[in-house]
Amino acid sequence: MSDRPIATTRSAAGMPTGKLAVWWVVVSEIVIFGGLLASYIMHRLAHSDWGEQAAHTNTWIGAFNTLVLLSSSLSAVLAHKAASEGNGPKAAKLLWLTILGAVTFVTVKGFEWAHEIELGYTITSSTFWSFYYTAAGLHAAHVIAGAIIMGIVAVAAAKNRELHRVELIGIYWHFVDLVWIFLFPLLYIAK
Amino acid sequence: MAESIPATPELAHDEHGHHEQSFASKYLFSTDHKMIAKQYLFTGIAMALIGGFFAYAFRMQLAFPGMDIPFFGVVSPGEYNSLITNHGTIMIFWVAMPIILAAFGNLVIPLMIGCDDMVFPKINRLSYQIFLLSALVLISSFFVEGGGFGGSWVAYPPLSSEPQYNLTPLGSSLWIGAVGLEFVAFLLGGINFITTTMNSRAPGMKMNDIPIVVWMIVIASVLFMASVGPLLAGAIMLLFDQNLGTAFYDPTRGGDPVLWQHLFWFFGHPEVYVVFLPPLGMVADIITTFARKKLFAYRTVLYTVFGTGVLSFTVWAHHQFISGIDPRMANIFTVTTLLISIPIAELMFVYIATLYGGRISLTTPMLWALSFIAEFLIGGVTGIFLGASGADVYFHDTYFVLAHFHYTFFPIAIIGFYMGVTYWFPKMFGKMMSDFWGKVHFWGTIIPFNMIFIPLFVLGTAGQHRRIYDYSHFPELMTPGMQDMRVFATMSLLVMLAFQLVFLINFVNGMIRGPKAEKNPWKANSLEWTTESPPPHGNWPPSEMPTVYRGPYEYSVPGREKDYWPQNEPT
Amino acid sequence: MIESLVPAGSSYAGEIDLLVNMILWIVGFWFVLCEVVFFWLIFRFRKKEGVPGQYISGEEKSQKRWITIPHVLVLVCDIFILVGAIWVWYDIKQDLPPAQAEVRIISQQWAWTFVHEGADGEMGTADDITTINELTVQVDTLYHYKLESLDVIHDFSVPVWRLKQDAIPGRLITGWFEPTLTGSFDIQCAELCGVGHALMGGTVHVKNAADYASWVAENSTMSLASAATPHAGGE
Amino acid sequence: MARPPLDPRTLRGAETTGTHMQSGRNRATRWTTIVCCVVASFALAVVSGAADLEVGKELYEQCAQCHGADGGGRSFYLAPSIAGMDEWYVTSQLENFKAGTRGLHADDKGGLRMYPMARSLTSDYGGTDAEKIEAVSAYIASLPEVFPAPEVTGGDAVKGAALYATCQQCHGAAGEGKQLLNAPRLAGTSDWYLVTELQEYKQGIRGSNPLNGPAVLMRGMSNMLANDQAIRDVVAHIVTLKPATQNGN
Repeated sequence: MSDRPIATTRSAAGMPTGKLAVWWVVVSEIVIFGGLLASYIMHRLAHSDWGEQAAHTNTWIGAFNTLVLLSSSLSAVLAHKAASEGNGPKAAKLLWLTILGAVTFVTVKGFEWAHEIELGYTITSSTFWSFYYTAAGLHAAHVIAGAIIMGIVAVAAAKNRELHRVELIGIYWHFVDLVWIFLFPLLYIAK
Repeated sequence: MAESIPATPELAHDEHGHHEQSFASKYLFSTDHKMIAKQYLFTGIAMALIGGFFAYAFRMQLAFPGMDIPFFGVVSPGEYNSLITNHGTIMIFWVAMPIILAAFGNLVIPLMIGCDDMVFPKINRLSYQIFLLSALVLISSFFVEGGGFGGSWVAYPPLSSEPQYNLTPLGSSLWIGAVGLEFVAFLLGGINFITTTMNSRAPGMKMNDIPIVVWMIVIASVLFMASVGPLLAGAIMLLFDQNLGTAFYDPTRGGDPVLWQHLFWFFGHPEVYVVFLPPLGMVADIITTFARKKLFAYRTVLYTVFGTGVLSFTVWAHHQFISGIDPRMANIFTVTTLLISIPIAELMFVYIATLYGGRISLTTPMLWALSFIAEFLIGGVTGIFLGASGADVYFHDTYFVLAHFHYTFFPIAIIGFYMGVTYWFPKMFGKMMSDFWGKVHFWGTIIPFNMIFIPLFVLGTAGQHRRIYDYSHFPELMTPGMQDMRVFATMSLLVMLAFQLVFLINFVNGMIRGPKAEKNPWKANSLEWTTESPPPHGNWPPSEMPTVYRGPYEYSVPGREKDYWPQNEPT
Repeated sequence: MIESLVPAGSSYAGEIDLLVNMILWIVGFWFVLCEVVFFWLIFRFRKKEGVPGQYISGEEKSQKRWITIPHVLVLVCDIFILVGAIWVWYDIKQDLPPAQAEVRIISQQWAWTFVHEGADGEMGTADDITTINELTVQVDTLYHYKLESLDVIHDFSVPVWRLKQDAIPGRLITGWFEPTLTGSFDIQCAELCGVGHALMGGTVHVKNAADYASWVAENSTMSLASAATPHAGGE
Repeated sequence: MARPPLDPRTLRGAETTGTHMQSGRNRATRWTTIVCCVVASFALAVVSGAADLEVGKELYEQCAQCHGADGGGRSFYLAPSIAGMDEWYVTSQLENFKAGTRGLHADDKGGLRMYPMARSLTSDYGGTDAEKIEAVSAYIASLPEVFPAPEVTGGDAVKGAALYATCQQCHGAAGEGKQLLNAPRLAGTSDWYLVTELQEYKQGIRGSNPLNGPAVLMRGMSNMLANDQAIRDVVAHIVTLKPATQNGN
């Protein structure tokens, strides 16, 4: 950290560089998920029989996970608020709460998948299940990566350091949440 | 909210350029953008040598089918497919992208906008390391059982997704894995380019004061970022099809092979502009410098490029006219494709108009920049034949396509590389290259280049289709006249490759023994020429960070003694 | 441009050749014009002692004219090309004129299987003639082809007919052609289909009515190596 | 560009293609002289008089993609084991494939893959077509024999041994093959391949071309096996065969 370039102290666009970068990360992620979901939707429209496959997904578990992610987004917002007030330890606590949400989400997902695989719905069962595991898996990987980064941010924030990062991870977390908002109806509700 | 949390500025640059660096931290783990640029450059050159060798091997096979080729041996059909596939992949993803976008982007962005480094130096380093890893993965794929992937660089499934069809079970997975890693590397690099240019310009540098080349690299990065996502998703699906037994692209189990074509070309066409725009920007900076002219209609150039960028997302299916898509769709894509010819034509007009009234000195970089325009014009006009759906019915997948493609990509990757290197060599290494040998190399490259590909236009028009290791099974294509043209093209390639030695010697010699370069050898305006050659760590001493007063193209301003006016010179 | 290198052997080959020639003249004109102006400017404004460069911003309307007028002209030319391209495309790929005969084309790694109507003139009957890598058709007859692939993507291409169509596994693609020139011509696979792609050639024999009839008569009954009978197992 | 008229052109027969290629070769020879001058600077001999096995090994690289570097075969690619096969048999089959007397049947999936591969052993350089076939056959014969792991299940080797009595007239008691009777060695051949071929013989997919005499004969013999079970039984027996003398070792 000792030789931070002068470049990072400038802000010609009127937005802190880190925030700008996170927005660009989000843009590039949107097109990745966009490509995947567009492919899924095109296939889905061409295959009306996928509804039968989708009927075997568990809407209630999906809904529970949606609720978990949404509330974790709320705690991320509160963490940002605490950070902008300069209250690092409080922000850290709220971040840990968010991570708890992520862990819950992944754990529930793990049980859900284990149950589905037990019933014989694996990634090779049909193209619907291939999309189901690929899209949700890619999303889960983002949840896990986000939680790890959030842990790093929280450790620093607890010592009142790098507080601006609380907002950055928050933006990313909202994005991860938003992806799920698209995945949930597409994979669970549309039957 | 934005200003509420300062990014700890008190820690900035207290030790800049003073501490001793070990070899590893200077060359292997450097975060200095100039060093990373050189790493990209040399990796790119190394990959270009591999890609060039592949071209040599398969061109020899085409001219003398079955011959025991010196340094290679007999080319089997599988090896031929692998050679052409990896020649294409390497030249686009491991030569054009790292050299044109990453090496020059890293080198010129901080220097030209007047700051000391990229905003995320460590991410920059990580980007190079991922890139290097991807190159190693790709190279390793040539040595696994079954050999390197041979499904062409477009990798259409089911050929690419099913090992029993492509016969390269490991090679194809390593190939798609390497391509995916490479995309991640350039996403990270692209974020750096964009944010650095947006936020860290020198005080006083307005949007209209940014050199065109920086604009172009940033727009190219945005295009890349916005187009690569679907293909990354597609690559994951392809990898799963290859290794987990999913059926995304397998029509017998509910998938669709054409899906990949859409995902690939949705990226593939903007990708052309991703690598095309940076050299186009270099041309703007080089011809203005050596013609001592202001760029003709700076803002028109920008608007045109924005237009091209947006349009480039709407043309992808012109690669798929005869691939079984709904024929009505072809009409839409013919319209958009012909539309995109308009901004490109306008850009060419702007550059030609810039020459009017200039004071043109034909230095080596200027020769390269001018040849870019002359050669790219051929690539551009031949594209019309392919974009017009009715004519594409005949030309699709012939050597006409191949020749057209090389008339766009040779200017992009090879001419772009040489003009950038010869122009910024003093800034990179603090030495000068020989202008005489530079010109020898120029003529020795540009003439054989045309002699390679003009025969291929004729061959394509005569119906010669692509990716064939030996034409003897097609009597119409084995007439003596056609074989003579193939031999002629191969001979020209050998001559062109031989002349690249001139460049390599000139390059290395210039680096070691060239005369010391002054600050501003070309008498150019942009900011990189206001610091030492090569620039110190941090580019300028902290007290002398430049401030910008005008645009970069104020040459031959009436009433001034000197015919150039550096951007940082107070009025 | 094409017809000097490859004979035009189908009813629509002439249309494509005409379109290509039109594009050639239009873009050829622009190309020559640009290059001539380009090289002339380089020569005219080469560095001379005592002659300074001019200061032209290109932002004024009177200056911008030099690029906007050619730009509009290019647009006009594009419209001509566009109309021609879509016209030809519609004829070849979108429109499906009524058929006089039908042929099935099955592609696989690395061979073409052609199923011809036998003497009864109907597809799917016992006297269908199946051949490998050899297609036989009658001149001046409008054929519908049904193209399919058993494994990877192939492309059925007959340069003399200016016909090219990808074969996509899982899809049955219908199109048409009408040969107008008798003789034997190359069939090429124009989409990379694996190691044997270069060897996936074939020949199309275009015969006049009498020759075609005798070919049908000869092959409907005989069991050749390249024309196996459909039910060979039952002896 | 000078271009001989395409039309009328006779059927693509051996002679026509030959003369067609000949003119290309003469020109190419002239060009070779020129290229040799350029390539001479590389200080490497263009065509070396290397031993047949060396040539065969180089040519075999192409076969190795499906049949494996050791010639052990891959059922996945429809490629049987070929290591240590008799040279005369490899040569004869390559020639059959090349001439189209084997493999050219709409339902012979493996044969249609092999047909173009055999035809790829032609080109303007590196010896005549016959020499190339000879070289690659010699190399395949020289490979140490591989006994692939059985892949076919459900066969009864005991019943198969009885059925094999008919086969051993020609193919030998130990499956060693007899060149005099055009009977190839069976020991060491992939079992799934034997099953496929026997089925294809029975259905006339293989052995229906009158120009391929031994295959026509074998087609008749295959009808001695009543059904798929009999085929599996006899193959289960053949898998157990290990002749005392092995080729190529």
